[in-house]
Amino acid sequence: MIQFFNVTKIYKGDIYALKDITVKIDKGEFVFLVGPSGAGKTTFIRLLFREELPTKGQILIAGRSITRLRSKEIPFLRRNIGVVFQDFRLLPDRTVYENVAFALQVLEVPPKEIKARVEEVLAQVGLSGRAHLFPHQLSGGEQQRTAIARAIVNRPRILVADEPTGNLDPATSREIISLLLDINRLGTTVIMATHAWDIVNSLKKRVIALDKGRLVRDDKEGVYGYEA
Amino acid sequence: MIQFFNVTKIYKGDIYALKDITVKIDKGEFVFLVGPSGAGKTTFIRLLFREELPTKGQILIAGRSITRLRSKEIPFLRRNIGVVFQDFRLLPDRTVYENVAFALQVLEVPPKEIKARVEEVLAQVGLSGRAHLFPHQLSGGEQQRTAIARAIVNRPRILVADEPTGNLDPATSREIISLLLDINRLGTTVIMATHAWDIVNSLKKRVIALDKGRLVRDDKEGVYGYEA
Amino acid sequence: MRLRTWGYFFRQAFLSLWRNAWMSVAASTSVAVTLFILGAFILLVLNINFIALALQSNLEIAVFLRVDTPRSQALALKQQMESLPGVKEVELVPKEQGLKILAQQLGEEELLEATGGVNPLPDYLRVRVEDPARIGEVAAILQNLPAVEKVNYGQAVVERLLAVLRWVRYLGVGIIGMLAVASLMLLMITIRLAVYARRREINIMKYVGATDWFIRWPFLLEGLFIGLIGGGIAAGVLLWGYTSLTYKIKLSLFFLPLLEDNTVLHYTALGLVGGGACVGAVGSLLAIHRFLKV
Amino acid sequence: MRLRTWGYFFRQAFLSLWRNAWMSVAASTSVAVTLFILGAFILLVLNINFIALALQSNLEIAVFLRVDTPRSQALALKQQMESLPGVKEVELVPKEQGLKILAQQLGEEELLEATGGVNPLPDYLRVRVEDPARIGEVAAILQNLPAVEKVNYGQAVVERLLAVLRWVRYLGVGIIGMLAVASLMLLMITIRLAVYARRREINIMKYVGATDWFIRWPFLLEGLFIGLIGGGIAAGVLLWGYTSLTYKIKLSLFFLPLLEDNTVLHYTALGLVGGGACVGAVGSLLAIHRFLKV
Ligand SMILES: Nc1ncnc2c1ncn2[C@@H]1O[C@H](COP(=O)(O)OP(=O)(O)OP(=O)(O)O)[C@@H](O)[C@H]1O
Ligand SMILES: Nc1ncnc2c1ncn2[C@@H]1O[C@H](COP(=O)(O)OP(=O)(O)OP(=O)(O)O)[C@@H](O)[C@H]1O
Ligand SMILES: [Mg+2]
Ligand SMILES: [Mg+2]
Repeated sequence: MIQFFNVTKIYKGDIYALKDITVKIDKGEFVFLVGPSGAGKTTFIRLLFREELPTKGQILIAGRSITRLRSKEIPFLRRNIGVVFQDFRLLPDRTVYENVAFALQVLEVPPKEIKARVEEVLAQVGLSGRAHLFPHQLSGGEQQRTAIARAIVNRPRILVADEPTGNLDPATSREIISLLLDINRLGTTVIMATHAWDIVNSLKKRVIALDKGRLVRDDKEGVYGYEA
Repeated sequence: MIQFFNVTKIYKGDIYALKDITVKIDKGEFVFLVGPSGAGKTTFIRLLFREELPTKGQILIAGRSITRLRSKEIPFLRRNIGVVFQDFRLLPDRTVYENVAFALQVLEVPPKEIKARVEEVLAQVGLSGRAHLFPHQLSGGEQQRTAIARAIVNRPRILVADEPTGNLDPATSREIISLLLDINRLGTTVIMATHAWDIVNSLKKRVIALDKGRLVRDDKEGVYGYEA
Repeated sequence: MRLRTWGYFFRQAFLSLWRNAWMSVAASTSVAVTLFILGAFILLVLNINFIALALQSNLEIAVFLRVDTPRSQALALKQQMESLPGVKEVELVPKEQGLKILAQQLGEEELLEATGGVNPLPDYLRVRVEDPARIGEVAAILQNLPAVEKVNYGQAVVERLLAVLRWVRYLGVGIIGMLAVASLMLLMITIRLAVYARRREINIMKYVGATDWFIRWPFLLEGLFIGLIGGGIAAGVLLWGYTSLTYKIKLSLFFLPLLEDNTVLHYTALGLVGGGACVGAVGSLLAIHRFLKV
Repeated sequence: MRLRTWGYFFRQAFLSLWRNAWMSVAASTSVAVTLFILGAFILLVLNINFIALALQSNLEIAVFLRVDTPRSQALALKQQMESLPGVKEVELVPKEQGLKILAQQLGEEELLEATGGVNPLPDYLRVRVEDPARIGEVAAILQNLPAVEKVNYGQAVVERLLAVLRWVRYLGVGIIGMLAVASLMLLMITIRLAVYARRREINIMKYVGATDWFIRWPFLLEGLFIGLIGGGIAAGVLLWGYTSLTYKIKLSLFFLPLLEDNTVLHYTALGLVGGGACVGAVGSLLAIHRFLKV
């Protein structure tokens, strides 16, 4: 499903964010992306949905090179990848409801279906009571859950979550994780960058560890590794 | 040092973020503020440095009512309170160095001293190599550490940190916490809102727990309480 | 795009106008102010042109005949002149009438008596030409007709007048051109600044998988409405201001020909509204363009 | 504020101009375009006024004396008139000269012969007045002097001319006023939009403990520089454009009096630069005002 071949990303100012990464993630996998702050996790994710292009190397998704995508095709790639951004990236002048609905409006889904889907997913992340608020009126955790709701509402084939529990209390975190596991069970590939060592350790899923831009570990049933 | 008397905060739309909170925090204390997402932790902090005014009740800092402060006096209140914002609030068109230096420039500290202090504090949070980057060029954790550096650089008498480790890996988190403990040992009152149950449980400091806007627990040597 | 998507575009455009209310007001005010100024100058220049044309068409050539020319020949000459190319109108002023006019001008009621009963004046003909700019050529032709003693069209004054009017016209076109360019620049900058404040929004939409046109349409419609509103206000104020100003001017300058052709007025107003809409729509498109490249 | 803080303000202002480069360019362009238009119209109106004054000062009253008035009395009258209040200049045109002028106009070289050697014309005096607007009053006084047969100043034409010139002046002032208000509005809106894009910045500074003036100064200086640059460009282009345009106009309209007073030009240019600086500084202050309230 997702393949990185010798991918290197150098930011302006000679900053090596990723160095020579080669990795393969199969359809339906659940993968944790771990590593200290600044290790390159977010960069890895940015390359995946083509926010950034790799400086060197190739990235294939479903067999197609995404670096060679024409700009018309990019939106269609992105529709298949739900992303929970580390900084949320909610539309500031749209309500929670509208933010989540947007991912479906883009697909020209009928309004009735939009309403049903959005309400369902807001209930799943526990935001039914906040649907009419604007992002700046939300608590940090509520913003994060809105971002999660938007990423999963259109049932993407790949779900990428960049530290989706960073602003959540342990109980809510567990709910969100079990939501992601459910989605994964229905066939969605899930990639989750996280610092939550307790979650990683308890789930025993595949763990890809980055450090200073290098892939340092890739375990089938791994642990977080720093606390262990 | 800090006293809340029957403080209630109602946001527009009849949203009760805090309900009838009465609490007293002494000079030099180290207090954890815990509670599920949306409990009112950030609201508590916003009231402290007067980003918001309470709907009802009184807040005293060093014996003075901050709700009755004249607008000329607000900056001087804020200079005594270093705040690490949950959403960082870095100045987008200033570098890491300039963002941290700003807190000292406001105090009209001599340039030489600014340079020394900023470099020292950036080293403490592990960002010496990132001083010349702009916020949008930083990883989530790096942005968070910049926010921490800015909050502590002017050695405020009160330090308020809203989830300062949400984007940090466990190792870096521990370093930051020990930094905050050091600062606390030098006499600064520290209030830290957090979801990091492991840190709370291991430090055995005072814990104030909020839930749905109510103060539900205030323990001298408390634990996080949800995992315990 | 499906029909329901168009519904979304319109709803979103209006919602956004409403939620960014002060930005919408600021942008429409800019459009209104700019287009009003432009419209006002278009009407001013049109009027000056109109007055200049009226002035020019008042120009005439005085053709003095020899003193001894019989009246019958004078009349024949009049007919001959009327058939010349470039001549619009010819009027014969008999010497008796000429003397009367002169007497009036000099304040000498009894001029004929003073000259001993002899009228020293010739008959003359007043000739109007079709194209005032070619008055000199026509005068030269008239000069060569038989029995013509002298031709006078105040050469010096007329040439100066024509030169001034020519420059007035150049300046008018120049000013309108300059104002049009300036308006365009100012509006583009205003729209760009307004869109700039929302650049992150555009980025985010793209990251969520929106196609470029899905993002463009609501912005385009928003720009269109802002332009329409601004242009409409400009046109309304202009029409009202113009009619009340011309009404006032006519009270004291009743003799001045002013443009009161309603079609011209309405075309100008329509042009402002259309121009506003275009600038708003195209300006929005151009402004969001660079934020779509993510 | 300490001296080093002023250093910081200036450094920060320039840094910010540089880092928000395109916004700085956009804002200065708006200032330049707007002020150029305003300046161009100020010069245009000043020139029209200047031409109108020159036109007016050419107006004169023709005072025809009785045909039998002796030359000595005519000369005495001339002196008497010169001492009247409101009279600027008096010139005596003897009847011989009058006849010559008339003969030339009529194309009748031998007019004196044709009238049997009798000159039917009176002497007349050409009177210029100090204030053209009061030409009618002076004419009425002259009318009552002894030996004056008739006074003629083309009453109808002069009154119309004066009325037109009065309106031209009203319109000129009105246009400049309108443009000034429009410029102010447009620039305020532009600055507001530019500041709006940076509203979060201002909030954050306040949260970190900056006083209002600590935040204001760099913004004020930034606005000031943008205004200075915009005003400077406007003034430069205007001076250059004006000199080259007047040069061209003078080639074909050599007879037209144009304003070439360098002090007026330079005051206008200086006014633009100063106005730009003021609008930039004050506009920034007003624009950040509401974001300071946190
Ligand atoms: N636009 C950029 N320009 C320059 N350097 C950048 C840019 N974006 C990221 N970097 C650098 O690349 C490195 C990797 O960043 P990345 O965001 O991938 O880290 P991360 O693993 O997500 O860290 P965190 O856990 O703190 O979010 C960081 O050191 C960061 O400073
Ligand atoms: N400006 C606002 N307008 C309306 N409601 C608001 C506003 N700000 C916060 N709220 C609501 O107040 C409640 C408390 O918010 P607060 O940010 O204090 O929570 P929190 O404890 O910090 O949560 P988290 O751990 O998720 O950051 C939330 O339910 C939120 O939706
Ligand atoms: Mg990251
Ligand atoms: Mg919070």
